[in-house]
Amino acid sequence: MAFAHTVGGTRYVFPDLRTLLARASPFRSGDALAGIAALPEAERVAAQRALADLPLRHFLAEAVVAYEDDDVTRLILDGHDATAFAPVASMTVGQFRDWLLSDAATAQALAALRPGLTPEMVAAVSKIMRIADLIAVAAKCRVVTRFRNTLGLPGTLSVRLQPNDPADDPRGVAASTLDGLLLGAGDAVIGVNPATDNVETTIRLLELLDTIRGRYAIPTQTCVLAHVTTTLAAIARGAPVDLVFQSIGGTEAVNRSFGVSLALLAEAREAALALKRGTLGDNVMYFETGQGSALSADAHHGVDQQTLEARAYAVARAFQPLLVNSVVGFIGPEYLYDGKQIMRAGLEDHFCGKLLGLPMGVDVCYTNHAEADQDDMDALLTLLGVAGVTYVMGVPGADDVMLNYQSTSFHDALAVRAALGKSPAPEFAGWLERMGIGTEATFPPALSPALIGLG
Amino acid sequence: MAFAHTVGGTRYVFPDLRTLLARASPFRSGDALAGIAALPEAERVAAQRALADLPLRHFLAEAVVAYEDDDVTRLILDGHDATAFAPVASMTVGQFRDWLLSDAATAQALAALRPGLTPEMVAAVSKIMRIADLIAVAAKCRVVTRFRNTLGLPGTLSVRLQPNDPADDPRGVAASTLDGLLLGAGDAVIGVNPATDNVETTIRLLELLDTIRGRYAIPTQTCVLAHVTTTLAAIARGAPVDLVFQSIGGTEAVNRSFGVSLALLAEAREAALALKRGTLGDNVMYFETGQGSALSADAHHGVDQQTLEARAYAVARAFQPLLVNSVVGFIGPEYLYDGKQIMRAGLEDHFCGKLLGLPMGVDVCYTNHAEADQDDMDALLTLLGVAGVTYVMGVPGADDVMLNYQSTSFHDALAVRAALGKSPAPEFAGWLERMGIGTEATFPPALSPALIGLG
Amino acid sequence: MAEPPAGLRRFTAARVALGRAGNALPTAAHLDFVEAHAMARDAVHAALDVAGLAAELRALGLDPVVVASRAADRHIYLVRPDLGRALDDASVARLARCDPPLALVIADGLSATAVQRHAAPFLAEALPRLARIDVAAGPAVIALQGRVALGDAIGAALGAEAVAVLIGERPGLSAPDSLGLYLTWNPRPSRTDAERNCISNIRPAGQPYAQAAETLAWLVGEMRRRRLTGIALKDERPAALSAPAASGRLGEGR
Amino acid sequence: MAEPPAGLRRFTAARVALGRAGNALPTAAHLDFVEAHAMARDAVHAALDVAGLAAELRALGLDPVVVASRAADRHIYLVRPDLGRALDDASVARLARCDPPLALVIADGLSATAVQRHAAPFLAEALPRLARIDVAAGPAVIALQGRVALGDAIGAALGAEAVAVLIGERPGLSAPDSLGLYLTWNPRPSRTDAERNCISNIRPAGQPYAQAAETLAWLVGEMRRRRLTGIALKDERPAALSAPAASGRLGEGR
Ligand code: B12
Ligand code: B12
Repeated sequence: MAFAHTVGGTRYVFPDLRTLLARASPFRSGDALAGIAALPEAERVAAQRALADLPLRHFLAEAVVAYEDDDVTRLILDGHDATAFAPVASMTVGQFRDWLLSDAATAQALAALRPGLTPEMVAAVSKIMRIADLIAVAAKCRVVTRFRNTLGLPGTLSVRLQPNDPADDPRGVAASTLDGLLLGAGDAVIGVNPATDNVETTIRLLELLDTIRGRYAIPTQTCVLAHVTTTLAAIARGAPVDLVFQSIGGTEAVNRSFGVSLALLAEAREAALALKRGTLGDNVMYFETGQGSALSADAHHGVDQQTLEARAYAVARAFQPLLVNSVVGFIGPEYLYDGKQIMRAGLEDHFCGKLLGLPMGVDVCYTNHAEADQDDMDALLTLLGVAGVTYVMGVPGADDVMLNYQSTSFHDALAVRAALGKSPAPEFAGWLERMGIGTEATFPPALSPALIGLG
Repeated sequence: MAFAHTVGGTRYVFPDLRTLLARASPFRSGDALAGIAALPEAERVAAQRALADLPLRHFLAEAVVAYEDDDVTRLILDGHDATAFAPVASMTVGQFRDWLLSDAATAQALAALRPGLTPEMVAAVSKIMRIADLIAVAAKCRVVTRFRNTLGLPGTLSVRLQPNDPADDPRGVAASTLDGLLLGAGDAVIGVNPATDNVETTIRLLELLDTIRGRYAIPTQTCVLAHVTTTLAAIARGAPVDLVFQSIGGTEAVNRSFGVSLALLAEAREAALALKRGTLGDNVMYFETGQGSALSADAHHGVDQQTLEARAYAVARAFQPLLVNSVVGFIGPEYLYDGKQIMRAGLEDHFCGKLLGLPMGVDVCYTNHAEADQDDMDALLTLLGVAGVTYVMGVPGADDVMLNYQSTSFHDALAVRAALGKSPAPEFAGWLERMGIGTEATFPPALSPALIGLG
Repeated sequence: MAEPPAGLRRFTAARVALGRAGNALPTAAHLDFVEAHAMARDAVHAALDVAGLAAELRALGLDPVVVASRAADRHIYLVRPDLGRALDDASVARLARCDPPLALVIADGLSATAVQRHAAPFLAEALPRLARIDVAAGPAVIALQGRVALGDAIGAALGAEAVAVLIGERPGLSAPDSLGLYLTWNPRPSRTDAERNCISNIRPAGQPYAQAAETLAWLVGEMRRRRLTGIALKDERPAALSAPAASGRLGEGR
Repeated sequence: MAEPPAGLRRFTAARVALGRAGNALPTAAHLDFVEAHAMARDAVHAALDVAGLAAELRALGLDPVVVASRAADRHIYLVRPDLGRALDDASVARLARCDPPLALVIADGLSATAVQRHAAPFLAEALPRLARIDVAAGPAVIALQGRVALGDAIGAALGAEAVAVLIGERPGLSAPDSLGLYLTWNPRPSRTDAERNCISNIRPAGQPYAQAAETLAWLVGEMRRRRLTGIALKDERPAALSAPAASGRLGEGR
């Protein structure tokens, strides 16, 4: 179906929904790379106006990636809950925006609506929202998940402790972990990205993290962010796997390029559930996403990167994850060129994820080939804090010495918690207190590195 | 005195303090225009390192604009309070930063320090701070001022209602004022920028605002932001002047280009005090500043625009103002090119003003010739809210139809108050409640436009 | 009885009575804003139709000279106001000293559209009023990529006693075409803004042409009497003569 | 007894034990970071010294061909990964089909410095190990402005059974010179990343050359046996052979 709108005397026509969505997107380098960005600015305005007038129902009639070709589309449409959708079924995208911002959209109403929303609806409405709007609505969403603690409660902001080492050296991982614990990080997960892809190394890292967690009796979960097939191999060999991690995307083809399928993810979830390691809940999956990955794999079908990102959340929500985060500035300037694009994308991703019901964190980050710096990250982190982000990353000194990019530091997380009066997950906050971890610069006896043989 | 530091194998030398400060400044177009910005990036790093090592005492020995040539320099140095300075007297700029961020720098300690700080010290330390640092320290500063209500109390965020009209038409001004009042704006001041420079018109506008304030019994103050000489003429003719407004800058020469001098400002303050119109306090001055104005008037003496901006605050604090705000993005891209530069500058200005003890607001804004948009403003406004900004502007729909730029709207102010749990000045909050002004879309009877003959 | 704020719209072109979606703008108002922003940004980059403007000026009996500042293009103009204040070398030669009482500079400034639309109709009102106080305004100089202070250089080159610079103000969302006028006695580089007078927002929805022309004539008269402009020269006419502030009753819509 | 975290520094190059200024980094740590960022940004733009690298490769018995992607310069490279994956026309002609068992591509990627420093010393460790399993690696192709997938195009042109791409990983603050290696069986455009194996962080402070070379040889052997790469090919060696994870006792500093 074609859409059109006139702006400044020129009539702009958009042949189909995916084109309309792409042209309505705030500018970012990835959409320009894909050749689908609006040009000139007036075209974007026309697309936003046409999009605002589009009935939400239309998203159930026109898929951006063909149903036959793509299992993510099938997941989205087959799983759509018409009853949940009913309250907004007669609205246009523009009216939906107004409703989301209104007092009628309470936390309860928003939660009830989730199964009725498709990622494309959510992406669409985000395109006609300002940053302040994205913040206001996301802050109303409540998503709570549990494994060994409770994440996402109002007034909390959690941190993934990310103690990476360029050689997967357990001493390096342990040292960074202790540094982070002393600075109050680690309630979301203690999660290592492995530099190598050796199954035994993965198992040793899993054991190391489990030992640290056990030795200090930390109410949290651990993870080695290897490929899901490596994690499955580790489970098969009896490794202590709390969470199964996997990078995912918004089309069947990008998932294929990542070496995964919906069936493989389901299999992995079953395997993790069977271990019954969660004490408070059974959210056992951890997913990462990020605008641009589908385009990078030439698996984008002409759909803009922000809409595809929202579709990745539809994949995520099918597996009841404990944690989901966009790696927003991680991939590079070809998708998000500078601080401004990263900032907007981070807030869009958080908004879309939350609206779809995900425990949404954001890796507030940039690479050295992008036009961004710590000021941009401070801004985005603070804004996400106001928006109620579930968790952010904690990397020693913000410098990941293996992945080669800058994320948020343990310090950054402390600063944003202090600025906004947020606390860690309650179980973890209690642990920090019991351990005597506060503003002191030294290890309290209970957290002595010697207890894990480091010292 | 010359300074030097080696970075990446190259030794960078800075012949004097003003050059060191300029090269240490985060990049902005105005400093490039002045030919004083660092190039390459490594030079900026070198300057920041050399600056961090500089003892604060040095700022008392070397002026950035010669003492003999400039009355602002004389105001700064002659007014310096060595006793107040004592607690930080032995620190370098870098140590001062650490101290400011530490728990030792309480609201009380920061307040006691003010008379001991020069604007150059404050500008210097801001240059080696990240946005998160600027926010954290500013949020600790308490500055409370009073005229007909109390501004700057913890947990409050006030709004200047800015009801400008391109022809100074009183009906237009009144209509915009009512729109703003209905949306909870106006506790900082109801202040009109006049399009014309006619003394009688100024008086009529003053009378109009005074009538509105009286008719609705609003606990606030009003202002017509004419040139101080015009306001003095109006006072002489018996006009109801609450506050005297004036644009000021950081050198004697830029103030001359604005047609003002320290003596003229003192005279104006005396004239306003003599009217005894304040009920709760006698802060009778309102100042605006903005990075770039000195350079624009070729009155910058080779000093970077951010340091000069801080010097303007030294002028302001000599007159115990009720309100001071930087107009940060107002002037144009030649001084602050894009959203990123505007954002950083806004937070610097707020930090420097607060540290020097000013009731600091920010006109969160941009012009249509700058590379910025509403997303940048949402970000800056929210960050300033977290930093505890005293007040922001409220313009109908963010679009000033006379000054031709975009500032924050009444809606924006409501949104940031809601997002951060801030309230208006207590007297004004009480008035809003008494009047029945809340989330209703219609005028409560007590605020009927008919009461001022509009309707 | 509760009254909707929509009634306010009669009194102002400002964006009043927009309604609320929570604390945000409703979608329609938000998109209106976005569209206006796109248009205003374009307005900054609109180029002056010099031939068209010159023809209009000739119809008013002016024979314009065209000069340019040292800002070679729009981008340079935006980031180098210093160049926008200086005459390029070729232009200097085009300005013959003629010691006029009031030179007219018509500069694109930040809105060529403003100048294109309002310079000639405004001058049509202003020239007769100036003639009435015996001021033969001119020559007219069309200046490209000009800032206000370019008038100082032009005035000095012409040996003018005073200069009036008509210039496009930065385009606003609602007024992409607002014309400003800056009057400077004894123009020469190094004049500060404190030494000029300003008439701003000249356009039908702002200061109407006739009213602005009236103000100009009054200021020029006083300027010539007191031989100065700037903060020392205040418009002290009764408000009735200068603006609707006094004339319009609050109750009347527009 | 309270212990300062400074002791942690022995175990990692990560920025641990930085201290605190309130919740912020102390000034010294903050400025170290700022300096490292400036340097890392420069590293992205460093150009490859092709002649120097070629000489080093010749010393290893390789006779490198030099090709370029379609990304004409560094800026284009950064924003057009598609061009960085395609061979420019002139380069295609330079690649004669020779059906090698394992072509070597040495690409600048995002850090020419990494390739400059580590490609030759790594190959010095790898080539003998490959020879031991009867794989004569080569030809060597130096590729400018290349992405990982450029290896597919090169491998296909050469008719290679497999290709190993040595490429500069994006520069980090602490490691501006990290080398990555991507191994792809039956290379041809349209291969996905799921069909490759990766050895990352090759540099003395990361995966030492010998260890990475050992891994490569193991992967190449398995690849040739099973005729595939990618997620189906897992490094299942005991950890002791692959990384210090198992070997090092936690207690020992480095
Ligand atoms: C950027 C990056 C990504 C991005 C790539 C997107 C993009 N378009 O650039 C994203 C976030 C999508 C990603 C995903 C994954 N990555 Co990755 N990634 C990196 C990183 C940080 C930088 C790579 C780089 O600089 N390349 C150089 C440039 C010049 O090449 P390029 O052509 O522009 O980039 C290509 C490659 O980087 C490739 N790629 C990226 N990751 C991986 C992983 C594998 C196994 C392969 C074969 C290829 C590959 O994708 C890019 C596009 O083709 C490295 C760490 C490092 N220090 O290098 C890890 C790294 C390579 N990734 C790794 C892993 C494990 C993964 C995942 C398997 C994680 C997971 N569980 O799902 C996934 C899936 C990868 C896949 N099969 O596609 C490991 C590999 C371990 C190993 N020895 O096998 C590394 C070393 C570190 C880590 N743990 O993240 N990754
Ligand atoms: C930008 C601006 C400023 C900036 C100028 C800085 C700069 N470098 O650009 C700042 C914030 C410093 C400023 C200050 C003041 N301004 Co002013 N300003 C404007 C604004 C919004 C736009 C001007 C414009 O677009 N110019 C066109 C471009 C192309 O020219 P330019 O060469 O780049 O800019 C020069 C002029 O704008 C000039 N200028 C700016 N304001 C004023 C005011 C007067 C009286 C004069 C003579 C010159 C002048 O300064 C610039 C540099 O030389 C106008 C409103 C409007 N809609 O135009 C008000 C406006 C011109 N300013 C006004 C006033 C009152 C002032 C102040 C006197 C306020 C005060 N009480 O201190 C001060 C002091 C001015 C002075 N004597 O120097 C009034 C003038 C009323 C009148 N009819 O006389 C206006 C109409 C509206 C307003 N209330 O702000 N201003």
